[in-house]
Amino acid sequence: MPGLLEIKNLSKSFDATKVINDFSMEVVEGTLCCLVGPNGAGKTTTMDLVTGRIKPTSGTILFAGEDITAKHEHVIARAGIGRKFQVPAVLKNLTVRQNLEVAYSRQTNPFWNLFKFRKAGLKEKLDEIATLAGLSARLGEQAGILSHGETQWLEIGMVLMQEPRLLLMDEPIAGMTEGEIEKTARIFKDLRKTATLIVVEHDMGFVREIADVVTVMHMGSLLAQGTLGEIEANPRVRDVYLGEKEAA
Amino acid sequence: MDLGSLLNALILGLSIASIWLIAALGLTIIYGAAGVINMAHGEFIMLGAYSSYMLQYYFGLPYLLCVPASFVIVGAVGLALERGLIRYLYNRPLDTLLATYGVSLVLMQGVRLIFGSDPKYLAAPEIFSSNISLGFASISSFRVVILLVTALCVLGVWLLFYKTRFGVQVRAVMQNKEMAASFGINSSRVYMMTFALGAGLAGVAGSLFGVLAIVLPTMGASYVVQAFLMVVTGGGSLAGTVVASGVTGQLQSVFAFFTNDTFARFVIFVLIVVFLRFRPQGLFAQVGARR
Amino acid sequence: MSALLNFDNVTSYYGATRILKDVSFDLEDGQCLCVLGRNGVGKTTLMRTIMGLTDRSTGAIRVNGAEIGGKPPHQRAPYGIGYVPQGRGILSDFTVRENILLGTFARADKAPEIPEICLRIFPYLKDNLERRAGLLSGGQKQQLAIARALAVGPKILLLDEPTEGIQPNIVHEIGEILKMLNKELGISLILTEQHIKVARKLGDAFLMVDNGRVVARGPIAEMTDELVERHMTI
Amino acid sequence: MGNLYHNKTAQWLVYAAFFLGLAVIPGAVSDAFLLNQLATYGVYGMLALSISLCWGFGGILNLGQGIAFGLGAYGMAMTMQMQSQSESNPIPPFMLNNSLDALPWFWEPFSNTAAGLILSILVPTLFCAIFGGVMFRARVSGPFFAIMTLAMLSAFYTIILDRQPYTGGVNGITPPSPLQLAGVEIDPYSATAYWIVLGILVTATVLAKLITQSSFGLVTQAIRDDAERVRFLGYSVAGYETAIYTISGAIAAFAGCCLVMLVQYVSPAQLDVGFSLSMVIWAAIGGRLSLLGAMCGAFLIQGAQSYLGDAFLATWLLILGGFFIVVVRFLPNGLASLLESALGLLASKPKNATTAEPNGDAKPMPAE
Amino acid sequence: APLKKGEPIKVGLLFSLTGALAVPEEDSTLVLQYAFDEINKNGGVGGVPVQPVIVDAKSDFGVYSEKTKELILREKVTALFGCYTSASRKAILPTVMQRNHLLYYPTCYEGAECTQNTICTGPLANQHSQDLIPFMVEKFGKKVFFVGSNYVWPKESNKNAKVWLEKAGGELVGEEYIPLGSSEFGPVLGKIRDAKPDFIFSTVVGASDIAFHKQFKQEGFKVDSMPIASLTTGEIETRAMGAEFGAGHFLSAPYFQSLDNPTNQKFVENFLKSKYGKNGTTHYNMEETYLSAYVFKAGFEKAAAAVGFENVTPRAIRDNSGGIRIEDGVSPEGLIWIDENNFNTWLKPKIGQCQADGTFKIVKAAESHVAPDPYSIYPDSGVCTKDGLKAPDGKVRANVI
Ligand SMILES: Nc1ncnc2c1ncn2[C@@H]1O[C@H](COP(=O)(O)OP(=O)(O)OP(=O)(O)O)[C@@H](O)[C@H]1O
Ligand SMILES: Nc1ncnc2c1ncn2[C@@H]1O[C@H](COP(=O)(O)OP(=O)(O)OP(=O)(O)O)[C@@H](O)[C@H]1O
Ligand SMILES: [Mg+2]
Ligand SMILES: [Mg+2]
Repeated sequence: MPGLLEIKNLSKSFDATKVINDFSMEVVEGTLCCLVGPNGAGKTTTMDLVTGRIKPTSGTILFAGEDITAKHEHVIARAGIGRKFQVPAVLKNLTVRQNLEVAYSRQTNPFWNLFKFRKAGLKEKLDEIATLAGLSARLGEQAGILSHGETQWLEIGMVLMQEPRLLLMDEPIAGMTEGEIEKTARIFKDLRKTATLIVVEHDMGFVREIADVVTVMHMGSLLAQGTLGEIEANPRVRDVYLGEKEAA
Repeated sequence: MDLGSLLNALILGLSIASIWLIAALGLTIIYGAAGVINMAHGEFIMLGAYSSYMLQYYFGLPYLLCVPASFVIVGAVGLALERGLIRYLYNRPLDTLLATYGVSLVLMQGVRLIFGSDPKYLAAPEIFSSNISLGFASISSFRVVILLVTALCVLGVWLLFYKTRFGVQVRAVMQNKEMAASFGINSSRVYMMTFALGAGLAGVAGSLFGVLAIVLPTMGASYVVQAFLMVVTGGGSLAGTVVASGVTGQLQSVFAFFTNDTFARFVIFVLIVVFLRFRPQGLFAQVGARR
Repeated sequence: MSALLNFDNVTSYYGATRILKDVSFDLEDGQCLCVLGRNGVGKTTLMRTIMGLTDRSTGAIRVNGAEIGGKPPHQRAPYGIGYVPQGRGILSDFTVRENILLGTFARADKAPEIPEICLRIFPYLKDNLERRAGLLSGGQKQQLAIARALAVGPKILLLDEPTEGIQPNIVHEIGEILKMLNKELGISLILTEQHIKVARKLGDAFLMVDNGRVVARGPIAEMTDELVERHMTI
Repeated sequence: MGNLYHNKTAQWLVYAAFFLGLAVIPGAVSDAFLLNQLATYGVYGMLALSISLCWGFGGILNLGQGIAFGLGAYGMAMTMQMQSQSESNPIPPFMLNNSLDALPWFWEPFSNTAAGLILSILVPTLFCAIFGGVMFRARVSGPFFAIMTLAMLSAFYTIILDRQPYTGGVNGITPPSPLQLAGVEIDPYSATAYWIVLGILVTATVLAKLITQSSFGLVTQAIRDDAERVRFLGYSVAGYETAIYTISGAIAAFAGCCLVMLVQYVSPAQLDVGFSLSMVIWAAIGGRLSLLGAMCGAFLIQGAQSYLGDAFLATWLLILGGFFIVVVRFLPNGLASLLESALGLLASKPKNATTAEPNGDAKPMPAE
Repeated sequence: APLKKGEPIKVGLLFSLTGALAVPEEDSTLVLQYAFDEINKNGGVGGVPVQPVIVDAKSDFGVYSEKTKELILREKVTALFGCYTSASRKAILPTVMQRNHLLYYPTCYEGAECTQNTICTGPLANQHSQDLIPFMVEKFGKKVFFVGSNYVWPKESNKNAKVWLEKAGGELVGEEYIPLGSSEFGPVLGKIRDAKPDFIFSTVVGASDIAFHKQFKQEGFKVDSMPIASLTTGEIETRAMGAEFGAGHFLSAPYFQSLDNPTNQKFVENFLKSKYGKNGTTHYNMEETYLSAYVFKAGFEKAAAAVGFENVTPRAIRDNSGGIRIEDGVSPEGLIWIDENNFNTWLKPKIGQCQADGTFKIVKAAESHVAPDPYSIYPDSGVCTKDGLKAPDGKVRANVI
């Protein structure tokens, strides 16, 4: 069975530097794949490429069998890929509620939306997600004043509102307390029933908790792939990424 | 069409470019560094012309001294304006547009009330009203003066912004005021100096334009739109404005040579639109931050 | 002897909203103080209050006995405070070098050179001094932010979740570096951390914040699991 | 309880009262001049409305609204001019004086009033759709878009000025008699003319208001906040931007038509940079985030200009400039925000009595 | 508006007192106030004083249009005096015509208009160049270069000039128009340098005109070998540009401040002394405006005699204004009269040369009065008559603009 997302021989250069170098990976539907690697390995860049934020120098990206390589961001998003950014990106001048409402993007056509005043199913969904993200009490507030951790939660909430088939999570737990990390792990594991996830994280404890597969990138290329155990045993990975202490 | 006239057109293009550049230079600093959309820039130019006129007419200052003196006077006006108004608006760039539009009305009418609405005469040394001709190329000596002053100002601004600690401070404040402040930079002072400098440069431009064209309360209006086009097309950077003015000045001259002035202008406006279509961030703009 | 940094009944506001409420604590010379608490309790606000970046604060903030509470932000850093903000605050249009140089503006001696320690600790930065900082990866930016704060030549280093987004072996390294800065160079640290483990390892003392108030404090050894349970889980 | 200002029902009630007030004016006023003048203000109100929609809600600062307005106005003037030409005398006098001996092809359709009126709206709307489409697709935004509209406006201005035989140059087009609709002459000083303008204004306002309250409006606000982020939610940012820019352009085109109906005159001054700037100023002074506020801004400034301008001859511009400065300095969201904070104060009074815990006062809502 | 004996007659002064047009138009307002003061001192019009209603059109055509309506409908003035540019005149004419009102348009313009509601006291395009062109060709040579601002009046004036140029055996070596308000003459001067004309015929207006003369000299052109013959460069302009830039160039106008006759001397002296003389000079545009007040006085009195004071309407004034003469004793430029058909003015254009001190020396005056002809270059359009434009086929169309 082919993967939901297939990245084939992807390369990306900025000016002279090759940031992604002949990188391939495949994510099977219904799994949770953790993408790890040193700072600057190209994880975020890979997400940029998948979501159409930048265009690759070469290579193809297939989503559900369809080539999405040169597509626009919104087309890719509509196809069912949602993304949480590494630097949390929420709509700062809108309220938390409005943020979630906008993210509920079943109808995206501007002309249809001109005549749309109420969205079916919005209220229930919104309540559900807000509770999940712990933001129920802050729905009326402007998103710009949230603390870092709250912003992270809001953005996760927005991605969930989108109901995508594939979720790209770039460092979702940065700045969360340990309790919240556990909660996030639970949510992610739950999500796996209905969606596919790619999670970028440096927190190995979290990765251990959630990952079905771990993919390691280094200098824009695939370094290793396998279960966490296999990865942790890989000397190259320990060398460039984990360090002796963590692996021990 | 012969080569000589084309050469003349090219030389003239350089001169037009320098005029547009000196008009836009102060604006580049104010917009590029402080993010203020200064609609009163044209009136700063006008004030430059009037301060030169005033110094010359009432105090008999020689023209060549009027130019730097205008820098100081208009710079001081800019400083006062910054302290009194602009500094409250730094995090609202579009509002600066509106507020400075109000300022421009006040300055224009204020000058009219003081000096009257009739055009004023600004005298320059006799040698400036002659021309230099080399073979079949010819240019007026005053245009050479403008070119030199412009070059000098650009060089000065460049040195200040890219070679001094002050320059680093300005650019730091412009990107992130809080961070700059956290590292000991007095952003309020930096803004103030930047704004005054930009205003002062407009003053220099004014004292030059007063000799080239006319001294009137409304004279500034004709420069401000052009200056904005240059600054924004250039992406808000110094190098961008220099190149944008250079290219459009040349184009204006060459198109006017082949067709006429009005049509040349039309073409330039359209070209700017087309250009921005393909480089939506202007010339030399930095790529935005990543997410 | 008075403390290096002293908060005396500090209340801090954004607009009309009180975020920090009557916070008092001392940071002794050479100490590493960990500030802990759930999301949104006011840890970042505490840091920003020290730097003068909140809208308003009352109460006294003293560095070495000198009151800085009423001073504008740019006059605070020269007291020897280096700040690594949450979200890093890198100036994207500057090169790596210029970003580090920014730190030197707050030096007491005004020397416009990059102190060698900044580059020694972070080899990536050393090799990429002329790169535009906006293009760096998240972790690289974090390293840069620490280097920049070190360029201040600080007596106190404020670190707002400094290991966020950093690869494990460098987290470890940063831990070592902070320990080194603290123990060998005698720089005092105020550190917010979500990882109790890291806090336990580095900290000398802790400050537990909840809803803008200090709810517990003491030497790190007194930070019981029960306390953590009560104030840090949801 | 929330701020009454943000209460949708209250907003609609205020709108209804406002327009009802405007509607009864012709009954109360018999001064032909005043009626004509008020109708002209209605045109300015339409323009402020269009700016508020595009800039306030869409976040697209348009310094070239004069393009759509001017094209609409020219279309109307051409239609009216052709109404006064006859079979035997098909060419407008100014063309004859510019040695044209045949009607230019693009003037032909305007011989038919219906076609002329349709074109007057269609051409500017299409222009906005195409220009906006191309530009927003290329992701031109912020000040860059503003400057492009400015450049485009200047280009139009210059070319209309230069093509004197076809456009009348700087003198513009002066249809000698008022507009005739279905054989009836619409006296610009009559209540009929006033009603027409008011009718269009009300329709435009209601549509605009509905738009801001629809899902479209929410997405547009999101785009204003962070266009980049919204793309990843699946919305075509360019599509939304083009749509709001075009709708606002269409309103401006209607305004252009109405103006010419009222003054029987069009000239490049309608495409002057200064005029487009004043539209932005009206909206800003009144409150760009409030449609009604923006309109009132136009009424206020133009009214003051008409009635105070001559009383304070020499100092009028000083007063006006000073007023702008004060409003911008102290009321970032225009005069409408004065009402907003007043109502906000009312709403929060009882709450102040209880303890103001953190997060008590939310910042003002992003839109009305 | 029925007039009442004993109540002042209201007239509207519709000029820009602020904005770009304020430079010429402020002077127009001042001189009209002076003229009406003078008229009122000498018994007023038809025995009652004239009360000018002054408004500011703010250099904005929209305001011109609005103020026109206000003056006519609300102030109920008997006549309007206003406008300096053709564009503003066109902006208000629909209203003036619709209300069958009366506009005194007191400056030079291009003609090609035939309404029943205007009286013009300035020269038409055909009157200006008739003398100037032959004079220049004879004195400096055949080759001429036309430079003008890019709008209607310069283009029409140049069409007229071409007619006279051909008659004088001259040769047109170039024709350029620069955008209104532009102050960059580099490209045009470059073309002039290449074309090597013997003189330049200029219809550049306003601020541009000053920039033109300055840059002309700065670019090394010599006034002795290639002077500028202008229709616009009068006393205010030469003062603003500095006499050194104006000296030696020529102007054709019906009036110069230096005209040597007792009426003018009295006019200049009294005007400059009065509270309206603050701008320190008189020039052709002011004098033409001044005359319009007297044309109004004469027209009104004639109409009052014909229909009775109470029944004087704007239209009646206009219909009675044909043939009105302003005699030497009143008119600083010498006798003028209003044409009975097209209601423009018969006058004597003069050619002045700017001197080193900025004043003008009259070097030639027309021998006889020159007839105004608004359709001189469009004979096919017809002839302007009292009731409208009479086409060659005999049809008369009213309100042609
Ligand atoms: N627009 C760009 N221009 C030039 N270089 C870039 C650009 N974007 C990314 N890079 C470089 O590409 C490399 C990979 O960056 P990326 O952000 O993908 O790393 P990452 O794996 O997400 O790291 P981290 O874990 O620190 O977030 C970095 O060295 C970065 O500097
Ligand atoms: N500019 C602001 N205006 C109003 N309230 C604010 C502002 N900034 C932050 N807050 C509020 O202050 C509270 C504390 O925020 P702070 O950023 O200090 O939290 P934190 O403890 O650092 O949390 P985290 O661990 O998520 O970073 C939050 O409730 C936040 O919403
Ligand atoms: Mg990353
Ligand atoms: Mg925080």
